[in-house]
Amino acid sequence: MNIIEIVFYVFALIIIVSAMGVVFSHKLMYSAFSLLFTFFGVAGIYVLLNADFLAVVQIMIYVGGILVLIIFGIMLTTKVTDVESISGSTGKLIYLSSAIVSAILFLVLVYMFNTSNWNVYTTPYRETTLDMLGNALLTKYVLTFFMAAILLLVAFIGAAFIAKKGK
Amino acid sequence: MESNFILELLGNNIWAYLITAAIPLVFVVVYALVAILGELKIASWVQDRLGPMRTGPWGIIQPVAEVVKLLQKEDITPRNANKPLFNTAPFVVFTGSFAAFAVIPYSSKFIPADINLGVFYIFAVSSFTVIAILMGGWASNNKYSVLGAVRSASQMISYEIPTSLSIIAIAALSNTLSVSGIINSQSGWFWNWNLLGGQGSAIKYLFIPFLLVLFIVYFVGSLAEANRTPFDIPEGESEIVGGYHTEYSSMKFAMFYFAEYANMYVVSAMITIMFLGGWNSPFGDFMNSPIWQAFWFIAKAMSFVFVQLWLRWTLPRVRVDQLMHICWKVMLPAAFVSLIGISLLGVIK
Amino acid sequence: MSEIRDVAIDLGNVHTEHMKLNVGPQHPSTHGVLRLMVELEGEIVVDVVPHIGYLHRCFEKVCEQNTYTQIVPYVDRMDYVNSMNNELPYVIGVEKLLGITVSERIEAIRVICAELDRIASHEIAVATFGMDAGAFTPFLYLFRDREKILWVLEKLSGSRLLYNYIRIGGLMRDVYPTFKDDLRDIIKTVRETNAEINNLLNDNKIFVERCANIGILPPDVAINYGASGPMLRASGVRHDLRRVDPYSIYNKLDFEVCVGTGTMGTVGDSWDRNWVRMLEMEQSLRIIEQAMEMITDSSEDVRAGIPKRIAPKGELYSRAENPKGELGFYIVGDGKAKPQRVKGRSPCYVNLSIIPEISKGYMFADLIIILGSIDIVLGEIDR
Amino acid sequence: MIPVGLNHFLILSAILFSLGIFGIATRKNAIMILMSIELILNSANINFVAFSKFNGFNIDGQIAALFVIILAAAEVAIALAIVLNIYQNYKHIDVDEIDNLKE
Amino acid sequence: MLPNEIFDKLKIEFGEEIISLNEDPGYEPSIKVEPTNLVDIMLFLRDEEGLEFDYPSCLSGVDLGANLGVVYNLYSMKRAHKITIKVEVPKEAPDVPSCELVWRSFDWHEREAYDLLGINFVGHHNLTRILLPDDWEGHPLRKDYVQPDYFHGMKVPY
Amino acid sequence: MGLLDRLDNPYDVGDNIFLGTVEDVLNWGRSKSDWYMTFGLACCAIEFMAVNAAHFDFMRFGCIPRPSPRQTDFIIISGTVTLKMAERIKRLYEQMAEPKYVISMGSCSNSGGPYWENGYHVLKGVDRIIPVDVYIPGCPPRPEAFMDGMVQLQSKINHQAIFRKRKEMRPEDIAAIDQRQIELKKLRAEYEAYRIEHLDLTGVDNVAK
Repeated sequence: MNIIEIVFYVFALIIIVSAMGVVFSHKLMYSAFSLLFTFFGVAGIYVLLNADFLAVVQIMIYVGGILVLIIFGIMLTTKVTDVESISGSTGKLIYLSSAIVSAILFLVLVYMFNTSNWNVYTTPYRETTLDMLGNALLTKYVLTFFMAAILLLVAFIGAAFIAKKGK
Repeated sequence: MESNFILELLGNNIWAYLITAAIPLVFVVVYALVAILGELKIASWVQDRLGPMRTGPWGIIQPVAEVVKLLQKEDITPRNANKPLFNTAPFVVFTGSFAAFAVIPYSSKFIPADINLGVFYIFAVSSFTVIAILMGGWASNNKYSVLGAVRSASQMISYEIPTSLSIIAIAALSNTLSVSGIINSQSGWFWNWNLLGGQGSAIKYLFIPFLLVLFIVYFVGSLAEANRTPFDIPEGESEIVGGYHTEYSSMKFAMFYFAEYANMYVVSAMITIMFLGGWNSPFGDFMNSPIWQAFWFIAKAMSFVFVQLWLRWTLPRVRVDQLMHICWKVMLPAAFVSLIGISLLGVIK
Repeated sequence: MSEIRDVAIDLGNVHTEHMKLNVGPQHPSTHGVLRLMVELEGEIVVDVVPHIGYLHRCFEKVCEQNTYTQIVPYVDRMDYVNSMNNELPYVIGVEKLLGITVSERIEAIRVICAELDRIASHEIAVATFGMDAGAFTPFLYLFRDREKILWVLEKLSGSRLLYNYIRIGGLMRDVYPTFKDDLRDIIKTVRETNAEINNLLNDNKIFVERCANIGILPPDVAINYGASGPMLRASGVRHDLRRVDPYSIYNKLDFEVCVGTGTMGTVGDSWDRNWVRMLEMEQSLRIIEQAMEMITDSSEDVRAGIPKRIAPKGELYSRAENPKGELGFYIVGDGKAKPQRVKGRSPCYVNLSIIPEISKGYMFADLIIILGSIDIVLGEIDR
Repeated sequence: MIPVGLNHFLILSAILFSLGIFGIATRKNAIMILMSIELILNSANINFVAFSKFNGFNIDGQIAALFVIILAAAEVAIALAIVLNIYQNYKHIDVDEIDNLKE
Repeated sequence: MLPNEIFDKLKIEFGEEIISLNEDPGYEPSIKVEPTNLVDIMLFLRDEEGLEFDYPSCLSGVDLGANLGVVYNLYSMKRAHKITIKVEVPKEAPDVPSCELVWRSFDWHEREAYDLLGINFVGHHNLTRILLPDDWEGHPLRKDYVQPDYFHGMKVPY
Repeated sequence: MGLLDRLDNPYDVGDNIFLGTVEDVLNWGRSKSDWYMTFGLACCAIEFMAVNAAHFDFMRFGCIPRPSPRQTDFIIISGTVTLKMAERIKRLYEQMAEPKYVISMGSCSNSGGPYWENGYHVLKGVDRIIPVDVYIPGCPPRPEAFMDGMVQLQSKINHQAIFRKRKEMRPEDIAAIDQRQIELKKLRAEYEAYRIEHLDLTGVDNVAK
């Protein structure tokens, strides 16, 4: 087992355990902080996949932005002094049935992945994808890029508006 | 990698990586001790007094005594606190601060990890600190802690925006995001530093105002990100007692303490990398051997640590809304304008 | 404590539930053992309820059990940062009851002591105010100067803080030979340091932004609440007992009554209150300079006038201008050696009661600033 | 053990995906659902990046992942604003109880 | 305005409720009034042209043996004159109308007098203990007050 | 308990040289790095501020102010302790982390001071509620006196025995310690019962109530 594999399994373990923590934990705050480790693990997986820029962006936006927003959201909508904020779960029947559904989904996906004949060919190690990303964003995907920028702007203005309107 | 002499010496094996990782750790510990002493002594110097005098000659081993003391303090976890998160937060905060040290260079021959996204990476891992502070503050189950944590988080994520703009501007100027690339683009005499326009023809001097604005924006933003005065609202004693670490004691408190000082060095090192030529000697090739480079880099960074300590004992604290006002209505437009100016300079060059 | 509800977070106009925050009695910026129940909406203060009495030392009961002379040390302990000013109205009151007058020289020494202590008190006020705003260094500079004043008072009375120097009908002892030189030295140092403090603190942009337009106290509210001292004068009311109801030798001295002018913001804001204190220090120095000239004859025995038996009959309300405001003593004597009733009307007690009025709608950090600008001393509030 | 290849990453993402689906199905709290959606988006991103790497370093996959991250940021901002608004009106954020439009 | 003029003015307005004027040497000039209509008297003192006692100096409760007294020291900033108003109530039923709405300053002063002397200010919006703990027993400034031996398990006398 | 009761023979740290040395180092750390709580009660607090200030410079002893009791090593009871305040002080003391020390500054907190006779609301000595390590006399004590008290506290810390084997103790000591443990347990149980019965527990553990 070489170092890449060890690192992969470590990160995979982190992701799976923390994602289970997110889903199964009964306290909202535990879920939120488990999400931190999930995001961190995904960033590690990106590094393994030679997507260094994406890894950094993952940490920056997911951890520094989205997670903080989610935690703020939790703090605003639950009693903060009450440490035991329960995330609220549905009844046993739904619990069981959704477990079965997602297990089936998982099995179908795995079956598909294993049976599909992916067109896999690897290229030599590339240190950075930054220049390629930059070139692609400003040439081939420039319209999408601008659309994304406008989308973000509109989303944030909208978010501010919606949050402000209450009361 | 040519920028890590340990890898050259020992080859590409696990021991080399371990040693590479250990050096910053040792550096952080030694630096934190120096900075704690520096804080006490600079405070005393500013305030016309002596400071610690009874621990070793002129009190220079005072930080050691403090560490010894903190090690044996009782470790209190308040009964109503959320124990798992309360106990995890100090480690996360220290991880976040220490992770940044992976890309902070010491000299051209030793950068622990010379990755291509160096400055961007430093910036990203600082968000761990935000989460950890929220974690610790919330888990303490103390209103002062929650207030401090929320203030701290909102302050840090707000100030990330102007500082990231200045990072982007510097990246545009140096055509790279890697630490070694940015520093190498400033090699030579001190007028090649990014603060003075980087390398290039005399037309760069026209753009110095933009760079100065960026420098100030980055410096002020970094003060806010490291929770230093005048932006030490999250731990403003006079309002919210100790802020997010009110309930922490013993070594867990020491980790917050260490992380704060480590953050101070990280932001100072970033300023050095981005504006002051990093490890380059100010005088061209004079005193520019790898050993001297380490001296120059640490000296430049420590001088900014000194400025932060100095400011702490000079300025009052701003208020939360004033802090946001400064960020969104003053620094952000200034940073945008400067970014456009610098991009123009990049195009001309 | 069932009223503790949600923590609210300031997020623009998002209205969240109110949070009750308990500030004190042990809190770094409550200047002692004051406790404030603050109701916050986000960071905005909705309501403040001060809870006092954590330092209630039974002054009035103690007075009823002690003779008139024995009360003087307890009076010292009321406002422990300016004991001389506390002694003055009490001693003047008892002297009025007894019908004795003291010589101008003794009065001059008393006035010098009182003004020195006024400077010391204002220095503490400005210093702790700066500390509330987060500036720690002015605190140390001002305390360094205060030490000099304490040395002089210590040379006079033998004590550093609580002097028991002004006695009914005289003084504890005469001034020492180099007294005037020391005073000149103090005057010089205080002027120098105050200039430095103006640079470091009062004209600091951050400090001005923190204090200006914060905690505005309109003059009519101030008068109705009975505010006094710098708190009242900062609202633009030219009311100083040393001028409007002169006692001792103040009517022979030339000094200005400093009022707030709203230099940096509105009249009566926190910055003005602090600035009035800075100006008053200068006026006190002027008073000391003039009173120094009145101490000429050194042959007089300052203890000669102290009566052997003090058992007045009568009652009066004796008041004087304390650094914090109008300090009054309502003394009822029934012809015995111990007073029937001594009530202290402490300026801080009255000034503090205004805080719910002037701090609503400001942010929590402003509340600390407002509290600092009032300059309270808990020993006097709780007595 | 099989060397780490494309399938490893795909299965990892499948696990994350089904966990996210499970979370959405079983939780009532709106923020909890948001977090589960984040898990699903992350699993999709892993797929994108993995395909990008194992298809001869095709950068398009990474670009798609980048846009997904942008989308996630916008989505969380809007969703949390809505959640806050709901909270102010209902004093809770239980999605099963918010059915005023039905009546 | 001199104390006797103030007294005359009050006498004209309120008649029997104004009891006496004390101008003995050694005493500050004081006017003794009945407590029944105190708030009106105070309002008159505050608002009447020529009196205008706008500044409340002090409020003291006094234990006079059989009676409890309340002493109001008033000052006028506009006219620069002062007067003392006195009220006496029996110890068994120490009810005095509250003047906290006339001068807001008396809010805390009245609470203090209630706390230390047990004078009941009728109409005060929040007449609770201010200096002593809420569960303290007795009013310490009364002459017949005896120190408790224990408070919350702590020994009080030396 | 057991930490402070060996002061009669401070140099007897047992026959284990290693433990003796470690103990010295630990004691040195504790005595040289004393963080105190910014906490003042009355007149003495002003003198204490003067000690803090530039002229006397308390920081020379390595004493740094901390606002939160969790991080402090010793507390200075500077001034009159009233009955209303006493319970708060007790709670504050309980919130501090071990090892913790108390300096009683001034006559008021030593014994009630000038208020010992007629002060119906004054606690006559803070040692009635919390254990005191150093008493500093004076009303208020001069800064020099306070510094001497600090030196006394440091030497007291320096001479503490931390490691002390049970078998080396005298039997009556062991009995006393055991008895004390039982008492403490009982007290705690009683206190918990009282708390549960009489107090609403919401947010009680918050600092600085």
